[in-house]
Amino acid sequence: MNAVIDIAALLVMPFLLGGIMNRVKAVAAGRRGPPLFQPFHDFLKLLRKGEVVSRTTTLVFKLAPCLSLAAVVAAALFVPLSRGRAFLEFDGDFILFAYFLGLGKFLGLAAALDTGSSFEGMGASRDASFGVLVEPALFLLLGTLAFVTGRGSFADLFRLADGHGTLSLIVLPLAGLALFLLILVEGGRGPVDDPATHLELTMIHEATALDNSGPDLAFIQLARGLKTALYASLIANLVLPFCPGSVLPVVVWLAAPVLVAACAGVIESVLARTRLTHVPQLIFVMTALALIALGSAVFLAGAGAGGAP
Amino acid sequence: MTVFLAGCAAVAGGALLALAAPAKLRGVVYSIGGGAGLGLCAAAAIPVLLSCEPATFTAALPFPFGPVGLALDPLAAFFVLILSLSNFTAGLYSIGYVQTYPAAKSRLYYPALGVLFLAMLLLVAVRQAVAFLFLWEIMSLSSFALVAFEHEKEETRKAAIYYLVAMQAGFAFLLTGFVVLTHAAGGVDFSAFPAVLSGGGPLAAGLFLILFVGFAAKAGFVPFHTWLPRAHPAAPAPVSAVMSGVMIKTGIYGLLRLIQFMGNPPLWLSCFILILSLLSGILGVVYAVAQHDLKKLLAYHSIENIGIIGLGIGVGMIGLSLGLPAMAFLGFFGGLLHVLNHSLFKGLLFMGAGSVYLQTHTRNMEKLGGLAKAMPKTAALFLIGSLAISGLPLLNGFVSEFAIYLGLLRGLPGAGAGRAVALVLSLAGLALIGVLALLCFVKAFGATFLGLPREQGRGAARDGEPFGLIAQLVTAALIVVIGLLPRLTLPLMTGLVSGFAGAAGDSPVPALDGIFSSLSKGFLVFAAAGGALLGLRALLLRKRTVTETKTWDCGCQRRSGRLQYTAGSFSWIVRGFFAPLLGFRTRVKTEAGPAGLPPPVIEAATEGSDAVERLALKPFVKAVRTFLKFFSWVQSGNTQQYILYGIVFLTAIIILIFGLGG
Amino acid sequence: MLILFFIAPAALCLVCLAFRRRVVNRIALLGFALAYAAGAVLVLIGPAFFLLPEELRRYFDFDSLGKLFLLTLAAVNLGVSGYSLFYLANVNLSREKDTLYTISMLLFLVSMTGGILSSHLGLLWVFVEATTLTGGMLISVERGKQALEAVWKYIFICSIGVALSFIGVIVLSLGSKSIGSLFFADLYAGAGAINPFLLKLAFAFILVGFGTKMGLAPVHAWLPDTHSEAPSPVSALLSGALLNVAGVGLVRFHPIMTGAGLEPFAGTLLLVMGFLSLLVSAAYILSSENYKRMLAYSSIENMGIVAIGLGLGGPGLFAALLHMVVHSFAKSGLFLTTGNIHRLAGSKQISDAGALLNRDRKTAWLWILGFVAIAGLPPFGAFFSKYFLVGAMVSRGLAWLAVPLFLLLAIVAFGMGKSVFGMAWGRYRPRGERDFVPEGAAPAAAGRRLSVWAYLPPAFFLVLLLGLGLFIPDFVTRLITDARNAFVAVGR
Amino acid sequence: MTDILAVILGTTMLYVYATSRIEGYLKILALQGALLFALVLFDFASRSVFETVFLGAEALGVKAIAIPAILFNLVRKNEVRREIEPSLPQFFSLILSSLVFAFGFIISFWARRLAAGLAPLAFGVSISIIVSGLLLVMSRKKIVTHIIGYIFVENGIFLLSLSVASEMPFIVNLGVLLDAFTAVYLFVVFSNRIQRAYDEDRINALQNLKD
Repeated sequence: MNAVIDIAALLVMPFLLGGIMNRVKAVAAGRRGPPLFQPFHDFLKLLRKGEVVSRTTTLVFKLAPCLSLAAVVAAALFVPLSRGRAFLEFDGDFILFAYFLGLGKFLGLAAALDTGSSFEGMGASRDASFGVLVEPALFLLLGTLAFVTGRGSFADLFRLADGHGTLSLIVLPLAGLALFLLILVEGGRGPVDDPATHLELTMIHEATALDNSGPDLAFIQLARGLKTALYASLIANLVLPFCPGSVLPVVVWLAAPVLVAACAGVIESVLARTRLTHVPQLIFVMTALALIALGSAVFLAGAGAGGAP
Repeated sequence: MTVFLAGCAAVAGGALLALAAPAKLRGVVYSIGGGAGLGLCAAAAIPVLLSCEPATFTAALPFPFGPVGLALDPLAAFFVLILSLSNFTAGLYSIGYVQTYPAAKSRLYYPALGVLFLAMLLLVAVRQAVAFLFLWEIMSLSSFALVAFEHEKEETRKAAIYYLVAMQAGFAFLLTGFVVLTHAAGGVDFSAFPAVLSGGGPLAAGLFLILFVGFAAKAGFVPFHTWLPRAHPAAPAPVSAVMSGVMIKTGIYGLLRLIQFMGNPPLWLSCFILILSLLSGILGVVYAVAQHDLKKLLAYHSIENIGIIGLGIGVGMIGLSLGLPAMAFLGFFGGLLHVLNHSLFKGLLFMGAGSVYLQTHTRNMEKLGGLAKAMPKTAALFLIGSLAISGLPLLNGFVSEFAIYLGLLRGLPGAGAGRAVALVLSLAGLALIGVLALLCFVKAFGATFLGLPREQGRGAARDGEPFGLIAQLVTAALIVVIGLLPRLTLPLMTGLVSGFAGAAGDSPVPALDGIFSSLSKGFLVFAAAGGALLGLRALLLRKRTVTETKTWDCGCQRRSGRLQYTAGSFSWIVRGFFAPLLGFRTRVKTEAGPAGLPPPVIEAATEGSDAVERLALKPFVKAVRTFLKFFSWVQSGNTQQYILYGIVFLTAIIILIFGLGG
Repeated sequence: MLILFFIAPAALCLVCLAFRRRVVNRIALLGFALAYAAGAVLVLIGPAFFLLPEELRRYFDFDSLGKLFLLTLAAVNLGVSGYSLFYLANVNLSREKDTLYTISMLLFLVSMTGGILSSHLGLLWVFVEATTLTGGMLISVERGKQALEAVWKYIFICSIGVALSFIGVIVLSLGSKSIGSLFFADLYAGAGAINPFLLKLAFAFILVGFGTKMGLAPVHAWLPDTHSEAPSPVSALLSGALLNVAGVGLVRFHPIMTGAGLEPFAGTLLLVMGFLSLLVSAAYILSSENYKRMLAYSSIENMGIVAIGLGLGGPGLFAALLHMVVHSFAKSGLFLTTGNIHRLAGSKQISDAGALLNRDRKTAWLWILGFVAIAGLPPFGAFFSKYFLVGAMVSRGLAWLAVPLFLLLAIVAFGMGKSVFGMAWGRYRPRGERDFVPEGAAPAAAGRRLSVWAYLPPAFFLVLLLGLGLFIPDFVTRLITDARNAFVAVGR
Repeated sequence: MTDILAVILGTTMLYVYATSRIEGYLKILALQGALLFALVLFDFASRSVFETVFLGAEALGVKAIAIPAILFNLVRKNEVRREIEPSLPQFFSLILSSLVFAFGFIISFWARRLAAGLAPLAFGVSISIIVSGLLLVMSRKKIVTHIIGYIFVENGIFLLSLSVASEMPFIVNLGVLLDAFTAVYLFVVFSNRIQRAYDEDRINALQNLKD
């Protein structure tokens, strides 16, 4: 039953979250905005189209969108979903999760360079460079959780409720905030990136897909949406352990991403896009948050307040 | 043991016959020897790895050596396996590579290569200090000869000399360390050393550090790495592959032996190794990101990977120090497996870079591009290597890094403040290394093989001759096999790693076995999803039109390779993050222009300089030079002055005698 | 034996003087070298045959040390004599000069043999003085301004140095009145009775005097000039044999100090001189522009190593003796090779002698391998002397000395390696298919062929070094160990 | 008597520093040879006949007659007359040599307690002669003067060996003779050749070999 919910949610969420963000932005701007499932319609439309392929490109360009999406799909195996369990759990599975996403990223960037376009090169450079800041922060965060829980698998890392009283009160919000930032960065949302712009010199994510069209573009967009959904599921899992019963967790798990998307939409409408040169500072906040989490966890564990032996 | 010695003999025989063979057949002859050597060595090594029963042999040599014990224990067998494999692929790849040089020049290439491998094969088997040092120097010397192969180039000459001096400096530490060790142990045989080193105390720690410096200089740990980015680019590609793939690992081998001698290292020492490795890994990859030279980039990645290996060993040592066998097992497992993995993918990458160099005559990525169309096979193989070195799943690099991550995680439960911070930071550090490597290889692969040629005429390349491709293919196949089915490594390595970690308590092997099969499940899902999506794509496009045209490029339609994003600009943002480390400088060449106007720039280039070199090595060398210059008045040519030296010296002694005699 | 080593060469000199024919000279030179080598081997394997009165025999001692260096000298001489064939054929000396060269060579050999075998301090001193004179004659065979200056410096500085060591002998005899003899055996036996104050004084003088001949800093200054200006075979002899003679003198004198309990004093002085030598050669080898001078500085460095080994005593003595032998071979080979290089390049400047590998492969390889041997890399013998030297340091509790030692050795190796490989390697310009002509090489030089005698002797030394590096033959070990033990035992 | 002769020998060195004429140096050489001969004769008792004859012959024949004669010849032929510009002014070198002489006395005074059978005054003077000889080498510029300085050192050493009354073996005496040969060899062969090669008789000419 849960598996069905999980799979269904993972199929719907990627489109829904994007739709919610756009809707919130439109409302904040005083417009009615597109339907919630507009991204899904776009997706279907793109699937039906033909493609325009540059003569410069090689096989890499053709394979990358499919394989990137496949990598995200594979990564989804390890993410704790409703009821806090993942499809596949083992010690260190979160490493495979992160590295599958890395594989997808490698292929996407290579495909961007394959076109020989300087704009795509620029986008790829930015994407890769900001990723450099994201990854250590993520591992710092997960490492802290691993220290606090003393466990090794992704799903277990988020079982903070099990007797980590004070500790989880401090670590949880920090972790949530850091993950939220992660969604903004990886999802290409403001104030890090501006999905609406078409000023080439300021784009990050959009620029890497400038030359993609048809099904390829559809896969790329789906991959990005799925990634956002996975991260959102992580945020939901931070609070899941505090929800008793069997129905409540599922409801919370379904509601949390919607809330996250709404928040992202609000932020994007409220905050201006950061200058490109300042983006690294913004991303580095993630690392700072993770470090604070680590510091407090270590301190509290040492002071005997936490549950860690 | 006889089989192993026969394998060594096969390697040596191939090299010797290559000396006698006609120029065209030299490489083939060598490779046949190498293949026989691989078969024999594998036949000798694999049983040892499976059974953990060391094979021994004692050679009674005359005086300076004395009786020399040879033993093929699991550690030695593991290295023998890697070495003989590398020897075979390097020989195979050399066939085409060396043939591009004049026959007279290549005559000594194969013998030198053979001596290098023979020295290394014996080095890991030998159990006696004198012979160990002797073989160590033979190894340095033969590799030096190979580095200097293209001695007609100024750059190569400089690099070779630099390499020689660096090796001698490192050797000085080894020599001193081993002499002190043998003095303390009362014998030159390795069996006497544990008694000295396992005792703890300042002597053991001091000796460990001295010897570690010697080994680190060979392995390329920061700050002893500066020779690496010089020597590797200067050497011919197969030699770079050998040096980077296996030769620097003899330093790791030495470190592992030291740990074996020591048994239970003190915690501070383990942490020292961990921190230094982390530093090597991060600095190595940061410098690699800043490189435009394809082979230099790979050389810096060797430093990075040595850091990763060291990280694994450090984790293992911490596990030993703390009495956590599972952590120790995973750490050593990851470190050792990465030794094998790195030898494979780095070999593959250097061979690919060599093919690119042979075809385009440049290693500068800013001049390359679009080679994937001209050399599709090489490009595909290079891509596999790039993915593997970035530690991405499905390939072998991931498996070993994953094991190190697991080792780090195993240390976390119940950790105190210091350990927790150290391990979590290492976790993040390893992630940083991984993501930087990813960026770096997107850059390297993209700038070299993708897009358009950046310079006219460089695009006219071919895939090269079949032997080289076979060598690369064999390597790539192993990379994929280990990557997809990591469980296969367990039976080979369990005994070896348990030897280090100690098999007390519950063995982590079954758990690891389960994890590895889960990994393979994940890979299967990826493959299924990828296949399905590709099929879907093909299905969708079957009835649609696929138009081939120019790159859209936001409408900027001037198609020119020179307008592409360069490797330098690709890494520009990240270079900014690490600017203080890199010491990046723009070198501008100008010429005299019209008066009153700024002189026109005719050439501009950016270059980075190594922080270790800039902050430590150069000032040191400068200080030494200044100190030596202080004596420049000595040889003035004046006879009277010469006589005066003697008189003054004599007078000083006499005064001293009077002073002492009272 | 003594007749073979002393009387026969004198007789040969007379023969040469009588004939003044090139053929006779060659036969004398080569024949004697072979006879000498045979004699040395005979001395090694059997008892030395004496046909001389006991009174005279006492002055010569065929002990292990003597045998060891007799063999070394014989080998060096064999190589040098062989190379002389090539050298003399090339320089075209007048018949008188040719004869002078032969005679000086023979006499030089006699004086060195005497120095090695003397069992009497005074006689040792006389022979050392004689080497100055005969060596000077040999250096100045090829007249030229620079050679003249070199000889002047050699003779003048060495003479003063040797004169100083004579003062040492006198002071020693003053202090050892009760012994009343200058035979080493007597001095060892009565070392404890010698006035320690005068003994120290005597040692200081003798050290400075013999140190001058041996090329130890700070009294080394003549060495680079002389070694660089002498003809190549003579340089080989000077560096490969002469330095040893003074070294043997110090080795023989040292046990007196040990016996008198003054080893710390003597050892410290030797260590100071040794390290000063290393320092000087490190300072100059880096900027050396003349390849023969570079080799000369390397000789200073190696003598420094020997002095350090002597100064350490005990196991250090073993290292020192081994290093002396190894250095003899390596440096002789290198100096002989410079003769080839000079012939090819027509200049002693490093900058003029590039791209050797492309000009003359064999010479280039001799040059490179010679460097490998002298730098203490395996598979050549110097590797082990270095190893034992560090062992001696450690066993003396002076392991920290390895730090300056290796630092200076690294500088020397770098300075020398840079030049050696700079000369061997070089650019080639393809002319037609697979045909290189070195850039900057005179066309004539490229085509020049050297005779087999130009390659054989250096190769001979390399083979010897290889033998000492792969396995030190039993008899050599025994000789060195015996010599060491003899002197260490005396010291107890 | 030994003491008186020794003091006279020392005094001759003062003259060396007082004059700048090469021929003056040579006369002193001859005088020193004669004095050494006298010393050998007066010490007759402590030596064997053979040794006395040998030493006497060396002092008289070589040191007093042969060397000065050869040098006279050479100096005349080359027209080397005087040491023109010493590195150390004449006056200072005189003072210096007086100090060295005084130092020799101090040594003799000290050497009295040193060992039995030592002629202290001769010992001290010989040291002062050796030092003066070296000083001459260091402070003068003509090659000829250098050789003469070297011979003074040799004379000092000769006196030193005489002052140590112990029996110096025959061998050692042979060596002293050899030293004398060296001096002659240096002189005759080299100063001639150097003169011809360099057109100069000063040591500054011999400074080409250096680093």
